[in-house]
Amino acid sequence: MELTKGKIVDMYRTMKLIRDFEANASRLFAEGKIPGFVHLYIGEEAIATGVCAGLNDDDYITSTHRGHGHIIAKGGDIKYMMAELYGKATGYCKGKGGSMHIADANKGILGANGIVGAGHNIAVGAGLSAKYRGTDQVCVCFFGDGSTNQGTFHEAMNLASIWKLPVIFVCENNLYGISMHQSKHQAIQDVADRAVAYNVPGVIVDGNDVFAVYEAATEAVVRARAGQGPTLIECKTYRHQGHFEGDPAIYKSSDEVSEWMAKDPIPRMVSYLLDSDILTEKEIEGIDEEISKELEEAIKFAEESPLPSLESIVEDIYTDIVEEVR
Amino acid sequence: MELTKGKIVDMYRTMKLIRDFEANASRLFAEGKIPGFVHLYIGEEAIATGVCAGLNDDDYITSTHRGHGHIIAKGGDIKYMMAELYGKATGYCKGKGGSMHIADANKGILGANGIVGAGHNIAVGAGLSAKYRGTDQVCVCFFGDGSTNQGTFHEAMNLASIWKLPVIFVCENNLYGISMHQSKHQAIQDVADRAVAYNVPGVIVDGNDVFAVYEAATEAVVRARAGQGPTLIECKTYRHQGHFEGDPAIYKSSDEVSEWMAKDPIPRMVSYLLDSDILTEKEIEGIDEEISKELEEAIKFAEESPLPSLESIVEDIYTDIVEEVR
Amino acid sequence: MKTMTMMEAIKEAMSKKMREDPNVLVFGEDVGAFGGCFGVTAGMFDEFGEERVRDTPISEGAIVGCAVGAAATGLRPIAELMFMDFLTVGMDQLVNQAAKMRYMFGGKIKLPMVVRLPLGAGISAAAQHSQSLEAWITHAPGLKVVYPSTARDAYGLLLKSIEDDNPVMFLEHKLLYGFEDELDENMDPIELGVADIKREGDDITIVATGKMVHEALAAAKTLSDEGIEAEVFDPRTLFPFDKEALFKSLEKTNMALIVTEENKRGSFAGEIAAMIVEDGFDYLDAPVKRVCAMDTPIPFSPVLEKYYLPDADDIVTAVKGMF
Amino acid sequence: MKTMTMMEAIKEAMSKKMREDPNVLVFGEDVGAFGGCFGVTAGMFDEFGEERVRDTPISEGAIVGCAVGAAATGLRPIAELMFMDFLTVGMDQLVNQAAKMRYMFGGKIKLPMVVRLPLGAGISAAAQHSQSLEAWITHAPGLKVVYPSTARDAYGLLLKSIEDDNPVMFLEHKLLYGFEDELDENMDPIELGVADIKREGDDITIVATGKMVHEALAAAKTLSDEGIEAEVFDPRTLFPFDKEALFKSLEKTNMALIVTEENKRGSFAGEIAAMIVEDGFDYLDAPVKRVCAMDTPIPFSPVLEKYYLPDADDIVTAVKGMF
Ligand SMILES: Cc1ncc(C[n+]2csc(CCOP(=O)(O)OP(=O)(O)O)c2C)c(N)n1
Ligand SMILES: Cc1ncc(C[n+]2csc(CCOP(=O)(O)OP(=O)(O)O)c2C)c(N)n1
Ligand SMILES: [Mg+2]
Ligand SMILES: [Mg+2]
Repeated sequence: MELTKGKIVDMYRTMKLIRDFEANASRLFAEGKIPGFVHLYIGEEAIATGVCAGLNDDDYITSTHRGHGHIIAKGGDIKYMMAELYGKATGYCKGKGGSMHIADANKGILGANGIVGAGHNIAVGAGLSAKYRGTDQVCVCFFGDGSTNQGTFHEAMNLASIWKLPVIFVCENNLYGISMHQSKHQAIQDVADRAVAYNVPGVIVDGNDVFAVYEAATEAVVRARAGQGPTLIECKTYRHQGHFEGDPAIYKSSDEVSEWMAKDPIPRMVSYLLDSDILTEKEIEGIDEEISKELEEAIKFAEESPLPSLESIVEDIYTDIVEEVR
Repeated sequence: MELTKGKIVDMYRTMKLIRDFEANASRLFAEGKIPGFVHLYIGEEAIATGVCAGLNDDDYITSTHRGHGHIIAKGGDIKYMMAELYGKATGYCKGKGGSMHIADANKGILGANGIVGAGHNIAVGAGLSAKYRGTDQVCVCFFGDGSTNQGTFHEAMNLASIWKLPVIFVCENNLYGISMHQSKHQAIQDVADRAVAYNVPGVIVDGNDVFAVYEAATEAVVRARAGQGPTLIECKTYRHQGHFEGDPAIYKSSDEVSEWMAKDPIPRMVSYLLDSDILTEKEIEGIDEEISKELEEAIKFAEESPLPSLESIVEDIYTDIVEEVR
Repeated sequence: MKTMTMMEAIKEAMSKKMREDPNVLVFGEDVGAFGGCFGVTAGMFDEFGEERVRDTPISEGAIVGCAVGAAATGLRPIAELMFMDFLTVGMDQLVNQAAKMRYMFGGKIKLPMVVRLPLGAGISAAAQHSQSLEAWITHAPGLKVVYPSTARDAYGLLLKSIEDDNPVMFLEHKLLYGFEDELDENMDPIELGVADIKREGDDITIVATGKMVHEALAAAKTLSDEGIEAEVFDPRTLFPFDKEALFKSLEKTNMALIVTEENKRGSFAGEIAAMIVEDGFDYLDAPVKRVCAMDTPIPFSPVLEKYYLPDADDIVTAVKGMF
Repeated sequence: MKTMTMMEAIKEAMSKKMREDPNVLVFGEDVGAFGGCFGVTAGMFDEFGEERVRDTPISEGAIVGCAVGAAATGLRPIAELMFMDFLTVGMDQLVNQAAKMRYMFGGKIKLPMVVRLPLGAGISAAAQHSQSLEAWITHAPGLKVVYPSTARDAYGLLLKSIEDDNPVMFLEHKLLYGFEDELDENMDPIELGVADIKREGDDITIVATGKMVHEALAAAKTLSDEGIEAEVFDPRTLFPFDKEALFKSLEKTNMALIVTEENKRGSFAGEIAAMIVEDGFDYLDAPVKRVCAMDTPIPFSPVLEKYYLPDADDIVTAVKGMF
């Protein structure tokens, strides 16, 4: 793994941007400024960051209800993201989608998704498309441990495997599907074991180690681009927050929480940066401040943006038909 | 495996009854007497027979579009089956179901099914029911290799596994889903490998060897009754006919066909009976004749039975509401 | 008499039947110790334990299919799908299995099962968590469909639904969970197929379901000030549908407006209108109109979502336009 | 001009677009060398090869989802579900993804995809292989729904559907596959949303879809002998729906009968009736009636299936009852 200093710093910046974006989303949700449901990625930043660090702009990803991190890591613009969370006309989806449906086709982001498991086959379709058109694009499919019990996971893995499609299946095993601990929702410890069922490599990595994730993902991307088909990567991680904002997560044991808080990927990255003399504390502070400013601007943009016009409600359903309003 | 002579003879009788039932169904379909679709079990008789030989009357099975063999082996009455194929009022389903929907609740037969993969979760529900009610019943779920790519297979295996339900998943791997060879529809050779994904034992048996099937099934049944959860048994077999009657099956190579015709379970069983002096040729002929007579009677019953009354069309939808006719 | 929210009423109805009948059990995602996404089953895990209040993996097909298998073999399962929108994932098991099984098998089995389906918009949950999909399931012979608008109706109808020997789809509007009502816990179950006139009036019949019953009641108040007395007709069960009561109302009012939260095109509201024009044409003095949600996926932004949804004002405008 | 069956017309339309546009491809169960369960794709594998005419495993959710992902990234997939009944298995991918994606994403993607859906009863395929489920998909904003009744319409409409930048559901009645028609292969595509009057008449408008168009034509002949001239109105696309043409017809005839093969309750036939009574009430001299299939799962036995299905006789009886 040859990572330049610049790339490593970028990774830190991405991770920290995700963390701070989410912290702000949490606050703004609590303040009543963000409506709907918000599922935060706090604790899982190393995964999206590590995976997307190895992707090109024209590679695809599919995301989930817990999508902010994926979108930021794939190059989404936090201004349009924040405006979308606010339900504003300037948001990625013109206020029609909200947190669970952010997409950016220009960055290959095929959308967050409110249906658990629905991204799996869309990713397969994107992989088919890339292969069929003869490009070297790949598609990364992000999903949670809970979603691996949905039939769609199975069908997608099978199809991607028999057609040798350039799809990388990235399972973010954060130990829970809402309140259900992984040990209760499946009788296996490692989701990666499921790869056997499709004759696909199954890889386990420490999902809080951005370099480990990067390495595994890059290897899978190389395989995919070479026409060798999909890989399943299981990233072991933990979500720090409740399932969505407002969930006090009383189903988590405090031992488990403290065990995992000690593995928080952000301080871990900071220590690494300092220990390997990549950045000084001062430099890190500088980056953090830039991120704060960027976020302030994004929030300002969101707050000052106009609400969608009522007429816009009937637009964007079809490319050529506008429905009637009531 | 302690099998009495009587039991072995019963097994032969069942296998032969299935074979002859199917041969007649084929003929009657070609003669235009049986409408709709007919999917024959010819070549796979040892599986249903071996599995059901180890079941009690109050154990459950779920079946598929290729269900005749399962139903006969579980004790279904060929008179009512044949009448159902004919669409007669005296059929198992009063003519409302046809070949793909035969059921007999009194024998624990929870139905053939026209939707590939739909039986999997119904079997899990029956398993849950047995366990919840504290009985020692089990449920056998029969299905094809093709159906193991359907999401329902995955969800059912997972649920049965985490709840440790008394379900035995019996895959009849006859190498094809309609025209698609197994090597094309999945990238694994053994469906049994999929058991790993659920931490469930996966067993492979020669599906044309009724004793091997019986042994594997009985072991799984013992595990299930003991509360140790599900087993996946893959039975390697071959369907002699086309997918349904009328399919010339040009997608099969003649080498493959002759290889498998040589493994036909019926002559194999006959040889065994003769070689081990369980039955003489004469005795076998006697049994075969009895079966012929039984079948003649069943066909006669079907032919002479009345068609369903038109009024009956609106009955049996609800237990308490009868719909209007047009 | 006791004051209860609709959420409590639903929990109490399930609990009552579970106390009476050991074959009644509940399963679904996070319905156990977590108490369900909306809190409907909160506390039931403690009373009934994990065998009877079961968490399932995220596998809606398995949830519905499992209910079918359990119901076919002697249990009376109550399955919860967290959002009605997830029906799409379990659609085959519901419509091709649960709905048709008894018929396909010649009436030789019964399927006493309830599927609880929280539905409706109004909480900015966007296009995949807000739908009202009753049109699909009323179009599936073999299913019964219940849609209460008050806590009392929810209680009485759920008791009856659990007793029913057929698959019953029980629709719960999320925004009605907090709706409070007086009810007697020992009340008789409410028969399926019996409508309730929520307000009497001579001038027009407003047929409304779920949350729209309350919008219709609010509209009726406004209209009354202007001299129009609307009858608010709550079918309570979409199938069986109390056609007789509806026609009785129409005989009096000679005008009908149908109000539901569905996308208008292909709505069950349309079925009601068709039913009226087909068999009750002679009662009519005016077109049968519908006030429904717009024909768009459900938008996220609260300002759009509010516009998307029909409300009392829309009903008032529509009724005035009919006179 | 050439004589073609509807099956050939569908194959030819697909093949034409595939020759023109390398981004068009076909996938589904057994569509490859086997040629499809009904033979529609027979020969296409030989012409276009296995990359463009692809067999899939039995995974309808994956088939539809894969079409969505492919369409979102530059291809124009045509997915075949072997029987429309199997839509239930891919419902989420169709209704929550394909239909809503463009809207949820603020109009920033398009999904040029066609899903081919063989439907209809009449071959004793029983309850899970014979359904007409158009009501569900017309109720999903974001989808277009096309339902041709002749080989020529099928050809022209399928050309247009493949060119369309939105998800189009293309309904093919199994019993029409053998229907023969004259058509010019170089004809222009037929616009979606333009109805066709299959027979002119002044006395009543019979709106019919798919195979029912032919039953309506047969009925019209019988009725004509008795002095009733029926206009047979074939909408051809259920959404967009040619309301204008329908109202023009009603202006002339003042009577409407809707005929579809659906279960009546919750049918799209009901939506048409509701649409008429809502916006075309003043044209009406009589109730709008429906002739549909009965509200039962589809029975297997030919004698019952025939009774279940609406036919020319039922239409004649219904029309006579209206005069
Ligand atoms: C089909 C479907 N079922 C249920 C839900 C409700 N739901 C949303 S997120 C979630 C848990 C998902 O768990 P996992 O896949 O592990 O992702 P995580 O939330 O842990 O990131 C559930 C059950 C849904 N959105 N869609
Ligand atoms: C959901 C669904 N998809 C497709 C079909 C059409 N179909 C019927 S049988 C069959 C093949 C099944 O293959 P397999 O499971 O191996 O069973 P086999 O026929 O070989 O016994 C298919 C595709 C169906 N009935 N249901
Ligand atoms: Mg998780
Ligand atoms: Mg097979």
